[in-house]
Amino acid sequence: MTTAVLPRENYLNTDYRLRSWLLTTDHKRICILYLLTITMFFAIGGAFATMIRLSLVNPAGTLVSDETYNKLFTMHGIIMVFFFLVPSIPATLGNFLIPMMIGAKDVAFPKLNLASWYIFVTGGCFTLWALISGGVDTGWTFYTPFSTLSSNTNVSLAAIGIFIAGFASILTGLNFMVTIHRMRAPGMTWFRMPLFLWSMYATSLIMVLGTPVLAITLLLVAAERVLHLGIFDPSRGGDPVLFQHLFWFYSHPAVYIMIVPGMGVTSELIAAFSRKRIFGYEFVAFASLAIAVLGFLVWGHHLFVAGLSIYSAMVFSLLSYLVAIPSAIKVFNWTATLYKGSVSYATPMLYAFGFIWMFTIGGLTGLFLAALGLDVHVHDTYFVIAHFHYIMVGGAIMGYLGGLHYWWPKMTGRLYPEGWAKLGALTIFLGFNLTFFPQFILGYMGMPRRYHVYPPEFQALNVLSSAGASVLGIGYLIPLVYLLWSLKYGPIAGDNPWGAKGLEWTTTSPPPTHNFAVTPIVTEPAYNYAGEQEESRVG
Amino acid sequence: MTSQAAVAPPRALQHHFDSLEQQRDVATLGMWIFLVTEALFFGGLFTAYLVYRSMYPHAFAVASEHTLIALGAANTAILITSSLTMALAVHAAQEGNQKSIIRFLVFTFLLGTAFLVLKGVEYTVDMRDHLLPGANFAIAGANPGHAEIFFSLYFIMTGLHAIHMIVGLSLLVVIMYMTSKGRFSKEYHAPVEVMGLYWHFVDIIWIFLFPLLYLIDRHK
Amino acid sequence: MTSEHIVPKSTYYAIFIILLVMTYTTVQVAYFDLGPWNPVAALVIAFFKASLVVLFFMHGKYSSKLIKLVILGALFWLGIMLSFTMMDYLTRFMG
Amino acid sequence: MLSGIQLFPEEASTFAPKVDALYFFLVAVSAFFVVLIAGMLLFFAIKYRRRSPNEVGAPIHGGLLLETVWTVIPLLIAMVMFVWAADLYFQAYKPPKGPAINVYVLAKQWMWKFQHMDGQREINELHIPVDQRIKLIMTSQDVIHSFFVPDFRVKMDVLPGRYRTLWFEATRVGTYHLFCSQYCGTGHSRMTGEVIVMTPEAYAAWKAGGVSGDTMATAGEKLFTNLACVTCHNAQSGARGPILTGLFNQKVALTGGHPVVADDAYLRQSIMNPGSQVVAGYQPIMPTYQGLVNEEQLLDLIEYIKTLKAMPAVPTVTTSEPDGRAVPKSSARSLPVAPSAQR
Ligand code: HEA
Ligand code: HEA
Ligand code: HEC
Ligand code: CUA
Ligand SMILES: [Cu+2]
Repeated sequence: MTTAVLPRENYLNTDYRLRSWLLTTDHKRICILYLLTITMFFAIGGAFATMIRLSLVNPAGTLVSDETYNKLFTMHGIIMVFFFLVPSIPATLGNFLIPMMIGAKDVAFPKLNLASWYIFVTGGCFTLWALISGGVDTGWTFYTPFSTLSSNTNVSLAAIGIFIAGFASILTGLNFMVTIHRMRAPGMTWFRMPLFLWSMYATSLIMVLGTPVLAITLLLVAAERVLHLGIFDPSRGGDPVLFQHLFWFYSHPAVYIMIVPGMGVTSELIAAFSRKRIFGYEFVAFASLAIAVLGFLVWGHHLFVAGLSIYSAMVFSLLSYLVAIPSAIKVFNWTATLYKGSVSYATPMLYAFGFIWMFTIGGLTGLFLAALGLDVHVHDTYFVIAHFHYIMVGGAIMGYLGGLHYWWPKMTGRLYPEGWAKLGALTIFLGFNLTFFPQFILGYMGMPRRYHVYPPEFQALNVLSSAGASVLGIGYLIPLVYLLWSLKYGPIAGDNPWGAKGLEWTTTSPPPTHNFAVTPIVTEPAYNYAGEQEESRVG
Repeated sequence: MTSQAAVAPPRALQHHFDSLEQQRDVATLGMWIFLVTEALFFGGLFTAYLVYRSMYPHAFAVASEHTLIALGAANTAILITSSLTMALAVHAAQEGNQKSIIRFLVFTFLLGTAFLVLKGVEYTVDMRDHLLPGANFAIAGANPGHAEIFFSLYFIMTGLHAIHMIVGLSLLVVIMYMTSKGRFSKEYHAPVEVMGLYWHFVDIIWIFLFPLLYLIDRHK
Repeated sequence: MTSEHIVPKSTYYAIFIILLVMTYTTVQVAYFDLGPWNPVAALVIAFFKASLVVLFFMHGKYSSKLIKLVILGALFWLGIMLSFTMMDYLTRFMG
Repeated sequence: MLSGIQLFPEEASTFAPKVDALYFFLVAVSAFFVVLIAGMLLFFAIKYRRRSPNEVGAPIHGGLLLETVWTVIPLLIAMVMFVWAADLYFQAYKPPKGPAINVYVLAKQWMWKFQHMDGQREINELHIPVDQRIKLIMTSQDVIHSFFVPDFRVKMDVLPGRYRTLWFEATRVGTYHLFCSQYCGTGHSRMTGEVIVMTPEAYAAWKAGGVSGDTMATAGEKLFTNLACVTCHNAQSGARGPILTGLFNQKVALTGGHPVVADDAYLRQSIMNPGSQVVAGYQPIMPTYQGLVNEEQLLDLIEYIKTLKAMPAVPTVTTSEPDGRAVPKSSARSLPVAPSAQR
C-alpha cells in the first residue's frame, strides 16, 4: 500500500483495442462487459418503473393508455428480472471473483464464458426488439391462456429472447460449478472457501437445474402461438394451471438465484468490516445449499388461489415455511458475527446493514404470503409487490451495490469518494422505504397489482410511493456518477485498502491477466483475521 | 487458445489448466452437467405428458394407435445401433486409433441421418393423416381436443429430439474434421468422449419417447 | 478418476444385443393386455435400457463419485418435478 | 363509506376477522424480529466499532447451542403460522354443507356476469342478503380472471373450462369493491364491480323487482327442449341417451376410463365434448354443442339438469342444497347396461 501508482501491467491495460475486449476470454474483462450491459438494462427497467410510478399518481390513469401501462409493468418485470437481477451478481462479481478467490487463472471454460455473454446479449436484443416493435403485455409471468390465445403483442419474440438469455444463465452456472469443483488452488479445501463461493455454487446449482424448465415452458408458449399446437389450451381440454406449475418450477428457485448471491456478498462484507470470521461458518455455508435444494420444493405457493388442489397447497405452504429457516439462520449468524468484532462503517458495510434489514422485512412478509388463509386475501395485491421489492430492491440490489463498492478498488485500482458514497447509500435507503412501505398497506387494503386505474381512496398512499420512487431514482444516480468519476480521479487504492483477508486481496489492484504471479497455496481458512492455527481437517 | 507459445506442455493443453488430465476431467464434468440441464429441459415435456395422460387416458390410447409403430421401432433400433458405433468410436479414440475413430463416426453419422430420414417420412404420413394439430386435425374415436394435446406433445417432443439429432450430426462433422487433422491421441481425446456423451443422451431420450408415444394400449 | 478406464469392445456388443432384445420385448409386451401394468412394463424396460446406456456406453459405471452424484441429481430433480406436479392433479378432486 | 385516508379494509364477512387475527399475529412476530435484528445490529455496530486501524475481531467460530436456538425457535413459530393459516384456508376453500344461495358467476374480458337462480342477471353488480351463506359457482369464458372482494378477504381465480366454488357470508350491509385480481389483458383494471349487501327485506324487494326473465332452471328447461335434447334424453324406453334425472353428483361409469362424479365440470364437458366421456352402455352419438350454446346458456342447462331430482319435477326454491346431496344415495339412477358394455 505504499506506492501511489497503478500496477504497470494489469488486465485493463494489456490491450486497449475494442477487439481485445470483444474477443477476450479473461473472466475479469467479461465481468466488465456484463457490468456495462446490465447497467444499461437496469436503466431501461428503471425508466419503465419511473413511468409506472408517474402514471399511478393519478387514480384515473390519464398519463398513458391501458395497453401502454400493461406493457410498462411487463417490460419492467422482464427486464429487471431476466436481464438485470438474475445475471447481476453472478455474471459480474461472480465472474470476477470466483477464479480469484479459489486461486485459479480463469474459469474452467473461458471461451464458453465469453459465449455466454454473447448469448445473453443476443437474448437481450430479441427482447429489446420485442419492446421497440410494440411491446409485450402479458406480465412477466406469461400466464396462459392469456399469453397464448388472447394477447396480440410480441409475446413470442419476448419469450424467445428470454429463452436465449436463459442459456447464458445455464452456461454460466455450469461454468462456475465446474470451476469450483475442479480449479481450486492447492490447499483450498471446501471449508476454507469464502462464503461467497458457497453462495455462488448454490446459485449455479439453481441456474443449471431450473433454467431449462423455464426454457421449455416459454418454448411451449411460443409454439402454441406460432404453430397453433395446444398444450395449455382450455378449449381443447388443456390445463392453464399446468403452465403455472412449469413456470414457477423455475421462477420460484429463480428468486433464490437473485438473493443467494447477495447473501454471499453480505457474508464477505460483514466479515471484512468487522475483521472477524463469520459466526457459524458451516451453518451459513450449508444454509446456501439448503436454500438451493428446498427452494425447488415450494413453487406451488404462487398457486394458492389459482386452482391448485387444497391438499397440495398445504404441502407447498409447509415447505415454504421450511425454506425460510435457512434464511433465518443466515440472518442470525451475520448479526452474531458483529459481536466482539472490529466494526467499521465504510460504505459497503452500510449496504450490508441495509441488506440484512430490508431482507428481513421482505423475508418476513414472505411468511404472510406463505400463510394459506392470508394469501387468499393478499395474493395479487400490492402486498406481494412490496414483498418482493423489499427483497429484490432492498435486499439484492443493496447487496450488489455493497459488493460493487467493496471490490471496486480491486476491479479498477481506485477508491470511490467515501462521503458521496455514504450520501448515496442513505438516499437509496430512505427513498426505497418511502417507495415500498406504503405498498404493504395498500396491498392489505386490497389494491390489486397490475392496476392502471384504481379507486380514489388508494391515491394518498400511491402518491407517497411515487414520491419515494423519485428519491430512490436520484439515489441510484449518485453512485452512477461518482463511480464513473472515480475511474479517472479516484485515489489509487493499493492492493488491499480494507485490510481484508482473501486471495483476491493478495494480488495487485487491478490484477494482472493471469491473476496471480504464482499459483497461491492456501494454508488457512477464510476470514482468519485473528491469525489462528487451523485444527487439521481434510477437505 | 493463446498458449501456442508454450513448448513443453502438449499442444492441446489450454493455458489455465495444469494438466491434460485436469482438462479432460473438466470437459467430461461440464458435459455431464450440461446433460442434466437437457434432462430437465425434456423433463418439462414429460411432466406435461404425464399430467395429460393421467387426465385423458382414453384419448391418449386412441391417439397413440395412430402413430406409426413400425417406423418408430425401426428408428429405435437405428439409434441404439448408432450409440454402439459411437461407443466404439470413443473406444478407438482411447486406443489412439485414428482410422477407427473416423470409420465409426461415419457409421454413426449415417445412422443418425437414416433416423432423421425415417422421421421425416413419418411426419409426412402423419400430416397426410390429419394428425397435425390445428384446423385440419381429425381423429376418430376420441375427443379431438384431447387427441390434439397428444399430438401437440408428440410433435414437440419428437421435434425437439430431432433438433438435438441435427445438432449432434453437426458436431459429428466437427469431430470428424478434428480427427482427420490428427488432433486426437491416446492421451488427448476429450472432445470425442464428450461428443459420445451427448449422442448417447439423445438416444436415451428416444428410449423413453418410444414407449410413451407409440406403445400405449396397442393390444386393443 | 485419474486413470481412464477402457471398456472392452465385447461389453459394448453385449449391451447392444441386450438393448435390441429389450426393444423387441417392449414392442411385443405392448400387444398384450396387462391392464394397468402395460405402462409400468413399458417404463421399467425403458428405464432399464437407459440405465444400460448410462452405465456402459457413457461409462457411468467407471466414472468418479462426483459424476455419479450428478446423474443421481438429475434423477432426483426430475422426480421432484414429476411428483410434486402430480401431487396437485391426483388430489384435486379429493373431498 | 369510503372517505378520508383509510389504512385498513373493512371487516365485512365472517371470514374477515379471522384473517385479520392471523394478520396481526404475523405483524407482531415480524415486528419483534425486525426490531430484534435491527437493534442487535446497531447495538453491536456501536459497541464494537473499530477503535484503531489495525484492530481485528475476536476469534469466535460459532456455537452449537445458539445455532440450535435460532433454528428451532423460528421453526416452531413458523409451524404455528402454518397450522393456523392452513385451517383458515380450508374454511375458505371447502364450502360447508348446508343451505346456501347459489349464484353463477361468468367472467369474461372485462366484465362480471352474475346469474341468480331466480333468473336475475346482473353485470358488474352482485346483490346479496346479509348474514346468509352465498355460494358462487364460477367459470370464465376466455382467460383467467380472479374474483376478489377485499372487505370479505376472499379471492379465487376463475378458470376457463372449469367450475370453481367460492363461498362467503357477509356480515355488514353496504357496498363493497369487487376487483378482478388476476391480470387478464387491456381492461384488467377496469374489470371491477360492486357487491351490494342488503338487509333481508331490501333483498327480497330487490329480487321481486328485478326479475328479468325465467329462473335459470326454467330457462334451462326451455333450452333443453329447443335444442332437442329431449329427443334423446327422455324417460321412454329405447331412448337413445341416458336419462338425466338424479344424475348430478352421482358416480357415472364410463367406457374406457375410471368412473367419474357428475359435477358441474362433468356436465359441461358432456355437453361441449360428449365424445370425451362416453357413458358406459351408450354409443357416442351425442353431437357436440360447442358453438351452439354459450357459457350462459350452458349454466342454465346445467342448473336445469341439477334440478332434475328423482322426485317430482322442476323445483323453484332459491336455496338449493349445495352439492345436491338431497338425492338419496339409494336412488341412484339405474343405468341401462347393454350387453356390449360388459367387455
Ligand atoms: C429475491 C427474491 C425473493 C425471495 C428471496 C423471496 C423469499 C420468499 N418468498 Fe417471495 N416472491 C418473490 C421474490 C422473492 N421471494 C417474487 C418476485 C414474488 C412475486 C412473483 C409474482 O407473482 O410476480 C414472490 C411471491 C411470493 C409468494 C406468492 C405470493 C402471491 O402471489 O400470492 C409467496 C408465498 O408463499 C412468497 C413467499 C416467500 C417466502 C416464504 C420467502 C422466504 O424465502 C423468506 C425467508 C426469509 C425470512 C423469513 C427472513 C429472515 C428470518 C428471520 C429474521 C427470522 C424469523 C423467521 C421466522 C419466524 C420463520 N413469495
Ligand atoms: C429486480 C427486479 C426489480 C427492480 C430492481 C424493480 C425496481 C422498481 N420497481 Fe418493480 N417490479 C419487478 C421487479 C423489479 N422492480 C417485477 C418482477 C414486477 C412485476 C411485474 C409484473 O407484474 O409482471 C414489478 C412491478 C412493479 C410495480 C407494480 C406494477 C403493477 O403491478 O401495476 C411497481 C409499482 O410501483 C414497481 C416499482 C418499482 C420501482 C419504483 C423500482 C425502483 O427501484 C427503480 C429505481 C430505478 C431507477 C429509477 C433507475 C435509476 C436510473 C439509473 C441508475 C440510471 C440512469 C442511467 C443512465 C442514464 C445510463 N415495480
Ligand atoms: C342424438 C341424441 C342426443 C342428443 C340430441 C343429446 N344427447 Fe346427451 N347424450 C346422448 C347419449 C347417447 C349419451 C350417452 C353417451 C355419452 O355420454 O356421450 C348422452 C349423454 C349426455 C350426458 C351425460 C349423461 C350421464 O349419464 O353421464 C349429459 C349431461 C347430456 N347428454 C346432456 C345433453 C344435453 C344438455 C343435450 C342438449 C343440449 C343433449 N344431451 C342432447 C344423446 C344425445
Ligand atoms: Cu379479469 Cu383481470
Ligand atoms: Cu416463490
